[in-house]
Amino acid sequence: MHISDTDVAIEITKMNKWYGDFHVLKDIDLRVMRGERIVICGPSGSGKSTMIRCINRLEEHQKGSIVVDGIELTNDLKKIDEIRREVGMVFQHFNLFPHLTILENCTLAPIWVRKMPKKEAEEIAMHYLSRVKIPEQAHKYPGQLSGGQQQRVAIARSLCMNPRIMLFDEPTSALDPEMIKEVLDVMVGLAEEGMTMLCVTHEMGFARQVANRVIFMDRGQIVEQNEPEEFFNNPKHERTQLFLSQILHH
Amino acid sequence: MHISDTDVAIEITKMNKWYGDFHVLKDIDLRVMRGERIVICGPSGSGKSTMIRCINRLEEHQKGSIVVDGIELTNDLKKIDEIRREVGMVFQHFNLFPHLTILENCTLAPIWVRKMPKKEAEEIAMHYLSRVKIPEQAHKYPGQLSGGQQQRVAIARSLCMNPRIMLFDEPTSALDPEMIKEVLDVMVGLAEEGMTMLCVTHEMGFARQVANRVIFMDRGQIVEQNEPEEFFNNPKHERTQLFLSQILHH
Amino acid sequence: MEAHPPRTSLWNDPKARGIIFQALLVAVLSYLVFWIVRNTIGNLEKQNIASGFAFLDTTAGFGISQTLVSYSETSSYGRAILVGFFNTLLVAVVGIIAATILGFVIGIARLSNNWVISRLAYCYVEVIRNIPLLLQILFWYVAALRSLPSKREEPLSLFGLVDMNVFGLWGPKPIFGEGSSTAVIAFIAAIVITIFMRRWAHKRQDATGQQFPVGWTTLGLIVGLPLLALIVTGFPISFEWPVFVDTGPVFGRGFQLGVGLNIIPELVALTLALSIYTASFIAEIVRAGIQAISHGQTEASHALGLRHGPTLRLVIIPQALRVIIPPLTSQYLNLTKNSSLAVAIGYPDLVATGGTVLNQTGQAIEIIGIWMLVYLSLSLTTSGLMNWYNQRVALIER
Amino acid sequence: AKLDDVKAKGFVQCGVSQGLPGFSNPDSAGNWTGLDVDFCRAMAAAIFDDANAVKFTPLSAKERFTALQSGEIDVLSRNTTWTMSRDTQLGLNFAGVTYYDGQGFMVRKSLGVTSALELSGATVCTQTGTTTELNVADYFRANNMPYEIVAFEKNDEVVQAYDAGRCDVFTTDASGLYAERLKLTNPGDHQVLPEIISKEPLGPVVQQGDDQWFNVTKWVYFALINAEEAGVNSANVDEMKSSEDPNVKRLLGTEGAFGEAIGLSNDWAYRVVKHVGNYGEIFERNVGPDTPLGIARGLNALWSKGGIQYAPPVR
Amino acid sequence: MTDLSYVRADESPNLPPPVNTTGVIGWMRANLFSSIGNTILTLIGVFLAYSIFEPLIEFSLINAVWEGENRQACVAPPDSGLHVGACWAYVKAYLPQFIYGRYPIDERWRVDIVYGLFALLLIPMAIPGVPFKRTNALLLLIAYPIVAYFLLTGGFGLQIVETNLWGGLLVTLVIAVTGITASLPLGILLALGRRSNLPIIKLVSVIFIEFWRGVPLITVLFMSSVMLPLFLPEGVNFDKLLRVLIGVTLFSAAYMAEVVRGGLQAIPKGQYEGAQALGLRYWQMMGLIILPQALKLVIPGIVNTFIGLFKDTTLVLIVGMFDLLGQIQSSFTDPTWSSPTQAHTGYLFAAMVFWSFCFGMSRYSLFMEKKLHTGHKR
Ligand SMILES: Nc1ncnc2c1ncn2[C@@H]1O[C@H](COP(=O)(O)OP(=O)(O)OP(=O)(O)O)[C@@H](O)[C@H]1O
Ligand SMILES: Nc1ncnc2c1ncn2[C@@H]1O[C@H](COP(=O)(O)OP(=O)(O)OP(=O)(O)O)[C@@H](O)[C@H]1O
Ligand SMILES: [Mg+2]
Ligand SMILES: [Mg+2]
Repeated sequence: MHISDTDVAIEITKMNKWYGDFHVLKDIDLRVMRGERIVICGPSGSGKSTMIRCINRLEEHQKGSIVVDGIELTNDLKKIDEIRREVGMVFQHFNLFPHLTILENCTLAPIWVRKMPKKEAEEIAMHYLSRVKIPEQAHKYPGQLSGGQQQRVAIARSLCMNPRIMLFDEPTSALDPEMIKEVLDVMVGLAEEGMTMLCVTHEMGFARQVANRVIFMDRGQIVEQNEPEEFFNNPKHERTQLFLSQILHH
Repeated sequence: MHISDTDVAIEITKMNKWYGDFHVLKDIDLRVMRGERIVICGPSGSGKSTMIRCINRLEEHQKGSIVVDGIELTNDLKKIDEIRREVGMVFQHFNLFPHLTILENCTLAPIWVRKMPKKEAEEIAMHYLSRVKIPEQAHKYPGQLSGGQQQRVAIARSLCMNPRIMLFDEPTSALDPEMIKEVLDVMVGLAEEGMTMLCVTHEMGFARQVANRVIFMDRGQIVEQNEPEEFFNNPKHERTQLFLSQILHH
Repeated sequence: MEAHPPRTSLWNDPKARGIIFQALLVAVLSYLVFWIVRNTIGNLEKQNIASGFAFLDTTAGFGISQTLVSYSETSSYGRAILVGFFNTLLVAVVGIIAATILGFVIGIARLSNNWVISRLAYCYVEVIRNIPLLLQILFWYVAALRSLPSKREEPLSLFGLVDMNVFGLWGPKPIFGEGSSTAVIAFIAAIVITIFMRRWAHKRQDATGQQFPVGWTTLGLIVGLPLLALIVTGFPISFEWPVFVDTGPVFGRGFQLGVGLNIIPELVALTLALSIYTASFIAEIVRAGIQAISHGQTEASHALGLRHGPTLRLVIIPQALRVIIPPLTSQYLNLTKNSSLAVAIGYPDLVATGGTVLNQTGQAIEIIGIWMLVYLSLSLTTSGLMNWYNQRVALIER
Repeated sequence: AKLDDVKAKGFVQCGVSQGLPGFSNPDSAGNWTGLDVDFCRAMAAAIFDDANAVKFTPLSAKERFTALQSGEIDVLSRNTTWTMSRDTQLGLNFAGVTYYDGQGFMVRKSLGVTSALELSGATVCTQTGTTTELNVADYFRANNMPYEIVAFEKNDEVVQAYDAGRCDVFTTDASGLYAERLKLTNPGDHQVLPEIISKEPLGPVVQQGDDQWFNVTKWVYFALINAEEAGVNSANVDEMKSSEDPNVKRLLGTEGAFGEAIGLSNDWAYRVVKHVGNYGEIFERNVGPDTPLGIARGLNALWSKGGIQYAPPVR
Repeated sequence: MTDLSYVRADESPNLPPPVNTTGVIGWMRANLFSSIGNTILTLIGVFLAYSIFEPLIEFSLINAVWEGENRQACVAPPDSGLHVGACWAYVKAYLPQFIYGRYPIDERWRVDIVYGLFALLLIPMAIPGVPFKRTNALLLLIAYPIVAYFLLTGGFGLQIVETNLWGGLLVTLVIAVTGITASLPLGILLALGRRSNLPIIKLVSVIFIEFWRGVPLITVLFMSSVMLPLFLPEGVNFDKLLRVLIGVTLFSAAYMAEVVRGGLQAIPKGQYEGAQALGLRYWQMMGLIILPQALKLVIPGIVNTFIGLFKDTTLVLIVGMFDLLGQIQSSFTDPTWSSPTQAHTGYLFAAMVFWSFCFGMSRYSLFMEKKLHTGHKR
């Protein structure tokens, strides 16, 4: 199978990472194509967060290479900046800036990183806020919003930087059940528009609905990957089977 | 109707209590027999906690009398001590001592109040810890336990003083759903052994299963009491009806 | 893949950048130090001041009003500074003990449910901590001096033990005669026995549950044993009482110099001001520490049948201590440092005696260097001790 | 050189004491008066022909020398005793003696003491870091008398402590005793004992190593003495300019170029006398018998009048 | 078994509590005389309060002298047996000096303007609801110091006033305010340095902070007034006030650094990560995200440091500067007013002034603490 280089969004090769003596990620190989939507799952502590945090260099890897959008991640601050501009990230705990309004949260990076005029940044921000269906909250502060609304703001904030790849780290796991749906809806919408997405989540419904591929990680390794139907109905590795049985039981 | 005095565990007569000008408890009359298991429910602020806290003198009442195990509660410190030795209490927020291990939490009172040798106290503590199914946690600190485990320790701690009456103030309301069951199981066990219990709770399943009597309080008064079946299926007072409809709806 | 680590410009490599920054900082700092040293040497040369610590051996020639180690006008400057150091130490230690006791009392009074007491404690805290310490030192000194009986008037007597006049406090001075070492040995023995007694009491309680009046026994042992030794050896410790003479030559009147124990008023005023001032801060720390322990803990303890005393001792204080100790440490440090204000009322502490030496010799750098070094080491020692203690308390917790 | 610096900045920076009536004392409007202050004004007059071209830095005993060494002040005119160690080891130069003093004792009259030799067992208050402190030690040791010393940072504190009865004896330079007595609650209750236990020549000090500035300071002082000796005072100085006395002519700059030789104008002494008067005037004005201090000339009278104030001739 | 069923038919009324538990009597019973021990405590307390406040009031009000020209007014005639209390007449006569020091009388309007502007800018800054905080802060931190500097020292046609003429409250405020504003940025840098992961920068910051926190302020003041000139090349010299300011600033910067560090520690890691993930650089992240939040958290700590500094300004009198206390002390040398109670009156006055400033500020910090607290919960 041959793929033109420009179609590859992320290429991870033999990537390894240690925390002190602890080997968190072992020989990770992963190629993500443009427009692919990948769901990553696995037991707690298996290294899912660490892996996607390596992609935008919130963590440093020690061996192997990560190439994002044709740029290899090294110590070079310039390249890190470039990659971070291309890659948006949404966290479990939203990490909105509580001292800024929703609008300011969204315009901050475009203004300071992309050096956009304020007016333009605000227009774009309002556009994305409408897209996540909370334009009317623009002048409130994060503390005044519900968890689901906050997470949607966090997504809008990332989108304002116009990233080509989005990373999600358990975006719904800190939310009450009623709010999970509103966030997933936004993510489904994004997926439908063809955004390249890597998403750590245990929302299996979401995985079935939008993912091209499901990756199962355990003890720092990618143990199995497959198309969702196949993955859920016919897991091959015993650890996957065990994990799925727990998850689906619950 | 005549009841031998020794069968009465708690006798409350025309008890009144004020917080400043606020009349919290009005003419409370309640007689609890040995081995009775009473569930108290009622809307928030109706004085449930205040009432059971009066029984072991965490609050002082201003009028009427409370006789526990034949001892009348007055300002006399000796009597208060005696009563507190007879009455165990479990709080909503566990109130374990964070600077002591689980075992030390359980042996503290036996050693210092009952002047028990340490060894004996520890044996008893281990006995009760096994009874609440966490003997293996004995040397951990409360902060290292889950909420349900902590509440079970709190029950064991009370039991170590070998009380004849147990008071529970919403013991499960600060717990996650999975943990509620493990605590209720312990309480059901206690009830089955014939412990006299007064329990403020909104767990109606529990009430049906173990209570002899359900008391409904509102605005500082006992509005209705009855056997559980009767109480739930056929509430008489309109406020009870209203309250139950809300509770069961939920 | 990792065969050729990609090249990055030094500037964009955060590690390289960090090294460059740090190297720059080191360079700037070293140059600054070099520059200062060069200027200083130049200036000193110009002014004909010899640097170095040789002056410490020169005869001081001035008197000091309170000396804990032997000192006379013919002693050296170094000795004078040492005298000052011990005087500082004295104030700091006495001040810390007094401030701690007073602070805990006030802090607990602040939580009293007696309205008058808690209000008084509140006023105390709010008044004292909002007035500059220097002002308070001056106040205690001036006000106390002005209102005390003069040297030759009948002194104020406190409990017949201590007399008070404008020359300070006068009390009996213990003189250790032959055989008093027995008492000292008895005292040490008492401490050792106490330790074993406590262990034994603990074990016995573990074994039988019986409690032993440890506190009273300790007191009895520590006071009683030396006393017994004294009686057996025929009371070799004598007390030299101050002598008050009210007739005779004018300068012979009043308390006789060198007889009895005299505490100079500067020391009294300074210690008083320091401990009163610091106590207001400690009181707040204690209050906050106790309040930080949730009410639930007290209730749970009461519900278990523990009385007020054991509740405090076994439940509240162990928890409050870990909240209290770190800020308490910094108050101790503050008190030690604030003792340097002694210079304002003529108490011969390190800064005062050092200042005199500085003035006689002009060795500014050396003297100020000594000051800073001494205070720094006092600070470090105190915080070291307190940290060690804090860790022990913290260990109990987790 | 210092003189050029001073000329360039336009004023003399003068270190004085923080408040010693008669010598340097600010009034409630902040104007400085006193003998030491007037000496500084004389220097300003000599250099700038303006007695007000001077700024005062009040200094404690402890700070005074470092202030001078660091160049913070140009001249220190602050009842400073001229001693050998200060002159040689501290890098200072004393320019002359503007006031011959000696250390004395003050006690309460009620003690009934008439001589310092009766002070055995006394408690003595003094200021720290002064020669006074050392002299007391010497005196009591020499006479084999026990004593106790209480030393304070500032003079005011000494006075307060003495007034409050903290000590029996207050010691400082005799001039200071008179000055400080004014601050006591009841000045009349205190007496100054006759003994003078030390020589305390007080005078202006400059930094070592600048001879020109040293000369200027020295000769301003000499001019004050010479003017008094020659009978030149601020009232008659203009008339005296036309005097035929060669001594006066040289002094007032109408003959010779003595001023230029030290970097000043030739009429430097004229300016001094014109603006601040001669030594006698300064003395009378600040500490003399008609002032609250009421100090007699004594040693500070001219040599020709039984004192020891003496200046080399201008020639 | 009895019939357990019971239904209440009637609502029992809300009754007032028994008399002995409410009103003045109930309150006293509960708060003053609830037990024998408590009663004794109350009596002791009342006695203490009486023995403290009675002489104080007698001295400062009842026996006080309010009017007079000189010491005669405040000295009781001998043998009259009268007690004269506080000599407020003396304070009145000296008040201008306590406020302005020896600042030339004709130029004191300049000081008034500086005081006035300060109040005008600070008050809206301190009240939470008032808008334009950012402009206000810029004015206060940048424009105001420049204006105040020129007004106070002179230049641009204004008569030059040397700093050694300044004194009293003016010096106290100048030192405290300059000290705190100058130490804030330095303190922030040090705090960032202490949290840096570059070992040398961290080490330097730690040493700097611990050094200044380990030594007493007065040795720092001695150092700045005595030693600083030795460090500088010959001929370079600066104003004494400026030297003291440098000393005070370095000293309080160390304390400020610890306050700010506390704030930085309270910011969750997620905020750093959120900012990084958006592509913000280190200084952008600090300046836009972390510091604004951290500083807001530590406003009470900053105010407390300020109170400490404000009180510590009195120490400059030990190095011969005339702050309020120094000015008051120096007025004791004036024989026109010397009387037995002069010093007491002066100190009492100083205590009242310092107390009102400090108490006011500590109340304000308490208020902010509460405000921020609720603000967080929202
Ligand atoms: N900063 C760190 N230092 C040391 N170990 C760490 C650090 N962060 C994470 N780890 C460890 O690395 C392993 C992988 O962590 P990671 O957060 O990637 O797991 P995860 O798969 O995301 O788990 P979860 O589902 O709980 O979020 C865990 O064992 C964790 O304890
Ligand atoms: N210390 C107190 N001071 C004043 N009022 C109090 C105090 N404690 C409780 N109250 C008031 O007394 C009333 C009864 O309180 P209580 O805690 O007994 O209610 P409850 O029935 O237990 O309610 P919940 O279900 O919320 O626990 C409430 O209105 C409460 O606000
Ligand atoms: Mg994770
Ligand atoms: Mg309740």
